[in-house]
Amino acid sequence: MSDSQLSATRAPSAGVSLFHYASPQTFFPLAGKLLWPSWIAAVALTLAGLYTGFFIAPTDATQGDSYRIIFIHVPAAWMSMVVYLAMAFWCAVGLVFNTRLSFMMSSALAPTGALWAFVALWTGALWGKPTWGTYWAWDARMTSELILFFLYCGYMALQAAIDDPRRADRAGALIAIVGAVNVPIIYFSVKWWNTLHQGASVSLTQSPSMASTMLTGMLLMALAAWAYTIAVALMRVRAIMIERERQTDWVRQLATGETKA
Amino acid sequence: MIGVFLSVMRRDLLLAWRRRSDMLTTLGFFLLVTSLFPLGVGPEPEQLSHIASGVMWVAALLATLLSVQRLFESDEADGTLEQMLLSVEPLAVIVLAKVCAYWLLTGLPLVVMAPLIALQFNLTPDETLIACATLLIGSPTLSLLGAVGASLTLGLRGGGALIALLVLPLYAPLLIFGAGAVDAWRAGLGVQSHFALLGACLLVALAVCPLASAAALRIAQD
Amino acid sequence: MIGVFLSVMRRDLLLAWRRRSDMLTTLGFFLLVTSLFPLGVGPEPEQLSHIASGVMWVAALLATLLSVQRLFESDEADGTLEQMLLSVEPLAVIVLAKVCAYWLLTGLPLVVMAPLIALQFNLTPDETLIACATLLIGSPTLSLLGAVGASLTLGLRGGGALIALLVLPLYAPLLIFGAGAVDAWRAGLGVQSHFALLGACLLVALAVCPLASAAALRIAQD
Amino acid sequence: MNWESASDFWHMGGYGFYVWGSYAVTAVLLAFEVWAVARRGRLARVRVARDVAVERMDERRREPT
Amino acid sequence: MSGSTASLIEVRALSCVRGSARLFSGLDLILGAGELMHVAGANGSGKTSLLRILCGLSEPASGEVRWRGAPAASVRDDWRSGLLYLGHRNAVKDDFTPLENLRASAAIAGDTTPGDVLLRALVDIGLGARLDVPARSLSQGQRRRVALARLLADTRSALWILDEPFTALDTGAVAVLSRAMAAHLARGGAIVYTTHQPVDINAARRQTLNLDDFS
Amino acid sequence: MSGSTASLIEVRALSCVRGSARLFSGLDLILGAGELMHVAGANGSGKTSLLRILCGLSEPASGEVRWRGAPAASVRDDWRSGLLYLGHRNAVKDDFTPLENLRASAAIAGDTTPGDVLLRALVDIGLGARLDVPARSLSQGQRRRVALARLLADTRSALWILDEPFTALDTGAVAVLSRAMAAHLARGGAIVYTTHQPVDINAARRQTLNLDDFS
Ligand code: HEM
Ligand SMILES: Nc1ncnc2c1ncn2[C@@H]1O[C@H](COP(=O)(O)OP(=O)(O)OP(=O)(O)O)[C@@H](O)[C@H]1O
Ligand SMILES: Nc1ncnc2c1ncn2[C@@H]1O[C@H](COP(=O)(O)OP(=O)(O)OP(=O)(O)O)[C@@H](O)[C@H]1O
Ligand SMILES: [Mg+2]
Ligand SMILES: [Mg+2]
Repeated sequence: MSDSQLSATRAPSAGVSLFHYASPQTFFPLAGKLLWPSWIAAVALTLAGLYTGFFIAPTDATQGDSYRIIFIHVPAAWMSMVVYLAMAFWCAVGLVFNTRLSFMMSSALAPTGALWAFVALWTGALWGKPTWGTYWAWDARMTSELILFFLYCGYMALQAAIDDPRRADRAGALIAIVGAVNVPIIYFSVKWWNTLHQGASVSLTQSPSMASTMLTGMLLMALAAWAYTIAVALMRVRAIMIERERQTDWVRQLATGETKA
Repeated sequence: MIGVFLSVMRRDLLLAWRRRSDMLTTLGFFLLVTSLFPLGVGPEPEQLSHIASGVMWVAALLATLLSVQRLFESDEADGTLEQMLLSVEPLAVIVLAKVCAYWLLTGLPLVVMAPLIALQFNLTPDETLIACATLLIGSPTLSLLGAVGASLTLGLRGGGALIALLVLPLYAPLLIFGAGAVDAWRAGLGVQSHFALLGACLLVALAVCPLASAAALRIAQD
Repeated sequence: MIGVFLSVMRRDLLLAWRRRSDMLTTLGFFLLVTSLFPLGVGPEPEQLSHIASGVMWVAALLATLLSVQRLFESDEADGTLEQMLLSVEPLAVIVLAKVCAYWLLTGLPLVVMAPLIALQFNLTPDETLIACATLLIGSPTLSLLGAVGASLTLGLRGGGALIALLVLPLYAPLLIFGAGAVDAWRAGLGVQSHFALLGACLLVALAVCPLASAAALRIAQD
Repeated sequence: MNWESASDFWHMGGYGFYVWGSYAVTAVLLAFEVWAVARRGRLARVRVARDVAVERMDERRREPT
Repeated sequence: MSGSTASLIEVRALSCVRGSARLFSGLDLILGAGELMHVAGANGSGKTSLLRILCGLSEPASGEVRWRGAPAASVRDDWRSGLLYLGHRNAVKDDFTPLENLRASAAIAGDTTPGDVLLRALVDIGLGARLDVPARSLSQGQRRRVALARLLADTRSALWILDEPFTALDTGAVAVLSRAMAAHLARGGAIVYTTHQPVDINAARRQTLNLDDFS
Repeated sequence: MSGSTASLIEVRALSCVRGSARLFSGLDLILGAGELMHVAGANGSGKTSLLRILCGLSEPASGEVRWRGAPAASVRDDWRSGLLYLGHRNAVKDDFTPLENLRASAAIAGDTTPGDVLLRALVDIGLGARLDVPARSLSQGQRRRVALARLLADTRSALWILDEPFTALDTGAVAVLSRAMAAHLARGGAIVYTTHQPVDINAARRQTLNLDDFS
């Protein structure tokens, strides 16, 4: 009946496929080259940031040492938002230009973004207990971060629920973009809501001398988070490329060790 | 375009009329959920009136979630959806017509029932009016967003729960503005901004959701 | 009989495993609903802890309502249900196996998640324990009653809302005992009577519901 | 230098549980993610290599006939 | 299987009413071991309704069904265990592969055919190259084949009741199925089936029941 | 309808991939006015997939579809208004009577056939006695007839794409349908259809495309 399927998949017709697969095929080695620099930067910046944060920055006058959570909390919160925007951006690019690589990028970013959102929630909760006396309050920032986490989960769950990768990509892209419209709306809802979170963050910047070392530490950690995100996303996108393009010649050569990358 | 809009809407309404009990049951669901709250929360009157608008909104939202997944389901199962994709008319218009019919059947009755529930929860007439008005402006947005979720999860098993995961985060701002309006009024603040925001959400949803939903349907059928 | 029970249960679990996201999304739904309440109701901690167990129960109930209607739906649509009716084994056993699998997939995760929600609502460890225990004993009853509703409304459009109407009144006593247990504890009263009643409900449901559901399925197929 | 001793460092001015709870969970999650991603990449390659090998075996078997 | 010439299933003065319409009345039939019965009739003449009555899924308006000589309702367990019914709908789960589907059907029916017999049946019906694919991605005819594979694996049932088994099948699959039906008859089983396609089945004894004659 | 001999639909170097399997590749076809094309092939050879590509419901893996000489994607509206597709599934609502079903289909397709033409079509296809019954209570073949009545009422479409139109139909209905197909061809329309049953259709020009040759 259809025993020809095995042999048929091996030889994609040359003319179209060359254009079609061009981007993943050329991007794969490029991603490989960027990988090690990103890892090195991530590790170096983390070490520098942790050193600054724990050994140079002094104890806070009002919060004591509990404020040192800031060195992961804020970078994680920032990254969770930046990654979402990047994801939505890649999805939009994919929908408009119909490039498979951009969909792969966005599915590679989603788990890391969700991870950052979770870390922001977790560290925020652990920070809230000593400062506000509660692990959780329904403040706009926290709520919006929680919603962001759910948006990530929704995107990943939807993609996991669809078997056909092409369909999964495009369906996921739609929800990611619709969600991105939602993020600023949530953000501006701060005005109409209890502003517990905002007040606390302002009090931290009262003493300028402390803020400078603290700020350095925070920025170093933020850069480390960037580097880490880039490194992991590149690694994941390479894995996704192999999974998705497994019937193409370049992946087959790669996997059997006939080319180096 | 107007023609197809009207006739698709008429078709969906007729289909629902054939199953009149549906409309009753949506109302029943809304009433029951809101009546369950006093049961679960306890009967203190001040506390009840305090949470009333929140409960009404949550109930409206759940009533939508519970039913919106069926919006395209039967059309998909029996092949009508294929015919819609092949129609000469823009798919977004057909989707909009279906959403309108859906809202007339599920959203509007909730708005009409709302005063009854407000009574159960001891709201003043002013507060009742505000609560109903927020529902009137907000529930079409719920339906529109729900339609996007429904078309994204079409044909996927576990659609019910997946739709909730996809759509509830999008509902959150509506819930905040909608339920917040009564509180703001009670606190003596203006409610214009709440209504302005709900209205803006509705307009954006009206422009974006039918297109997004149509795109999702095409993807689902590929 | 044990053989068919186990293999039908294995079949349903495998089917759910093929769509792992289902399990996650039920959890997500539970979390979202419980997170929505504070949004609608407002963020004061004392008030939150007061309504916590009520909200958890209402959410468990809605999560059940939302998904139980699908219990027999796909089996009906693809003709498997006919085969079940024609089986040599008693239909009630097959139904019980399906309900058990369903509870493992939707009820148990809710019980496991409950402590997290209790945390969100500022419950003390004792109260958390009691709330989880009531859910553990109560949620199988929810599933069993839901199955009866699902088989009664099988093949009717708008089953979702209709099921709610049929089953919610039956759920009310469970909700009262279940959500009441934490309040009773807080008021310094004993909670044994609450647990005894929940346990009794479970036993009765276990004896009656599979038979009732099987009878309803035979009627639905005629 | 902020810290008198190692135990002082771990004590973190009384906030040890919160601070280290945050850092430890973050570290574990990141480490797990790196491990999972590496594993995913490795498995993807192994799977393709296996497919190719199976196919070549098939071809060899088919050639004589 | 009894192998005797006594009747397997027997129907007397059966009539069937759907809505306000009487589909057929005064219908008698007797089917013994090794017999093939083709139920013919125009669309809507009541073929599906008759088949569902024969296997106890619906109740006749009047008349009696007897199983191996006894009133069918009184020997319900024996009746059920002696039949295999395949309806319009396939009872195939989208998320299962063909083999898992067959296993699930066997489990539900309460029979314990070993896995390799089931596998054998799938290969025989031409799904050998599609064993790892979930049924969702199968074509119309391939799904029908999954359902029909149950017949190839069946050794327990005395009576097969098949509602349009040949729909969506290509000629190769039709040939496989009609051979399987002939083999069942040769083993002493009996078959009641409907079809609108002319298909040749090798049977020693055959009857045709045209429902248009009873309306 | 143009009535010219220029091609209505044309396909070049088409290939189709489902999951990881390539169903067919290098497929070319040209269909002009008045032509009948029977797409043959074993179960799972890709007939349904091809038909869905021809009407734009799915995208081909590679290759091009042209409508009246222009790339189909660029004349999408004209393409859609020139087609009538009937799939495996009937697009019949259980709660509607046959006439309401036909009206709804027309509304969705965006065409405005008057009610009496639709009624006429239903009577012609043999549902005259079943006009007031909701489709839920129709038999398998009667439901299929409701869907097929669209063909009898159609005067607008140039190309009919029919996926196994004859399933579940009795011989009478098959004859009615094949007459309608012949009439459509005589009017200058074209038809692409699949079937596993041998059915004789009166056509001046006919082609058979066997997908088993392209796999
Ligand atoms: C679960 C609880 C929490 C969540 C979800 C959360 C979330 C966030 C988010 C999303 C941001 C980035 C927003 C921006 O840059 O504008 C942020 C920043 C920040 N958070 Fe939190 N947070 C939580 C708890 C806390 C606590 C308890 C504190 C301290 C008492 C805190 C202090 C800060 C500070 C200082 C910033 C820096 C940015 C700014 O000043 O706006 N957060 N948090
Ligand atoms: N509730 C009802 N009201 C009126 N008529 C009904 C009702 N239910 C079924 N019918 C009629 O009963 C008949 C159903 O017959 P059945 O499904 O057994 O037909 P069939 O011989 O299998 O036809 P086909 O060859 O199309 O499968 C149809 O004519 C249908 O219109
Ligand atoms: N996701 C998938 N993975 C693997 N194979 C698939 C997938 N989707 C479809 N297929 C295969 O593609 C083919 C579908 O073909 P199609 O439905 O077009 O067949 P057909 O010629 O219409 O057959 P029939 O005569 O049975 O209707 C089948 O062989 C099916 O197994
Ligand atoms: Mg029939
Ligand atoms: Mg087909």
